[in-house]
Amino acid sequence: MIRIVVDTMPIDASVELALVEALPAGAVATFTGLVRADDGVATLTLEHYPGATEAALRAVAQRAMSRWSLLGATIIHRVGPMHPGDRIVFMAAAAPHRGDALAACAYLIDRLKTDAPFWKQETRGADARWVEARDSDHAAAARWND
Amino acid sequence: MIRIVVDTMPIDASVELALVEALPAGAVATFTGLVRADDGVATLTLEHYPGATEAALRAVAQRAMSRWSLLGATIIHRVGPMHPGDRIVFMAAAAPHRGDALAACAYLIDRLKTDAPFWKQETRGADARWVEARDSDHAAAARWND
Amino acid sequence: MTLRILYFAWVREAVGTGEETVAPPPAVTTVAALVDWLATRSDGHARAFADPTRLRAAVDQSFVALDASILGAGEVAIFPPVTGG
Amino acid sequence: MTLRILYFAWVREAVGTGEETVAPPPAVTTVAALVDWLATRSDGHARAFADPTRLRAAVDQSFVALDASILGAGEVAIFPPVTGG
Repeated sequence: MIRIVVDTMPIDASVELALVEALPAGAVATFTGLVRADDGVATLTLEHYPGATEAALRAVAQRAMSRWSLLGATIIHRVGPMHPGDRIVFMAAAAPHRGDALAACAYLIDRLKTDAPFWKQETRGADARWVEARDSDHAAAARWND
Repeated sequence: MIRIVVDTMPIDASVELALVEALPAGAVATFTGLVRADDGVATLTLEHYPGATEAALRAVAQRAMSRWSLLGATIIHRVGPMHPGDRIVFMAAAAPHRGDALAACAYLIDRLKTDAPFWKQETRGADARWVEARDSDHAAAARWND
Repeated sequence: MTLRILYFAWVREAVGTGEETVAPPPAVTTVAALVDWLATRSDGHARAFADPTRLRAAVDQSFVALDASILGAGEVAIFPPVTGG
Repeated sequence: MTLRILYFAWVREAVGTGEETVAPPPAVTTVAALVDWLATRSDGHARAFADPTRLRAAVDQSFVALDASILGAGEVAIFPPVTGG
């Protein structure tokens, strides 16, 4: 099962977790990225490339499914304006064995950071600033060597 | 924040996830272990060593908190009889950066497998069998080198 | 050749639009050449494309290097390095 | 010396109880010696402790090797390798 959602609606992690837990997997690893509540950002706005985004996320999930023994991979990414504490992204990998679930989950988020066309803009007071890409994200993605 | 629960009640992953997400962390990784629904087990019963279990889980969480920059570590382990699809264990690590959250979450489950006094008994029909410890669990725990 | 061009993030803000349809001359066969040609369309374009090392691109929704061909393409997107998740 | 002994999993089932209080002789100063001594208490004890390589132990709730001392201990637990999670 591959589940990809890109939407302006808040991410319901309970619903998403229940969907992957319903697979007869045994092991489910998840990662949630949240708007940081402690660095003065009032609004975080995610822009994306409709169509290309979903295709990129699906390609990442498919590579994870073929690389590890997974029963399911989920990537939910919110777009539009968000506020501190909101979920930006939720991903989950379900597998018979925990090693596969944990590694695939880390892979999904590392690859998403470099492969999917999203752009973050932070608003602090009157100041709106586009977030710069980080070298550490490319290093994290490169370690998967695919 | 360290949160340790050992209880016969079903694990509410939504509530547990909400508790770690409430920290100003940015990144939350979780792992859920479920009773496999596909290998003929009718009932899985978890026995534990009351008092020593909680202390062992707290020690694992504390080592994770000191090894990575975490804002929180949660380990919830169910005990008593369970059925296919039930959650056996839920763990979560919250951190400012995803690498810390993901690594700490993997550490929590690897160490729990070897360090905490739980024992699994599987019932298939009339046959009740104690699960044997696996060498792969010791290998997984040993890679953390602590 | 008519080409749909998409811009995202600060590239979109600098150009002043998220989308435009253009007809570059036949000599424009790569993304890099397209970017150079687009830069002449307005001050905003020029500002957006001043430093090509800060730009990334997709041709027909596939990520490509700036020296990639645009021959036969219907859609080219130009944007900064991605920052999702 | 009075000692509280706890058994878990198949060790508990073989012994036939999860807990007992015993007073081992002064010569019994390690977990291994305690296990040997307990093995003489019943056929169930003997069966449970037949292969010490399958046993693990905790003294006052700390995991220890079988050659660990029990001097001054109030509680010793004997059980199979753990299989949680």
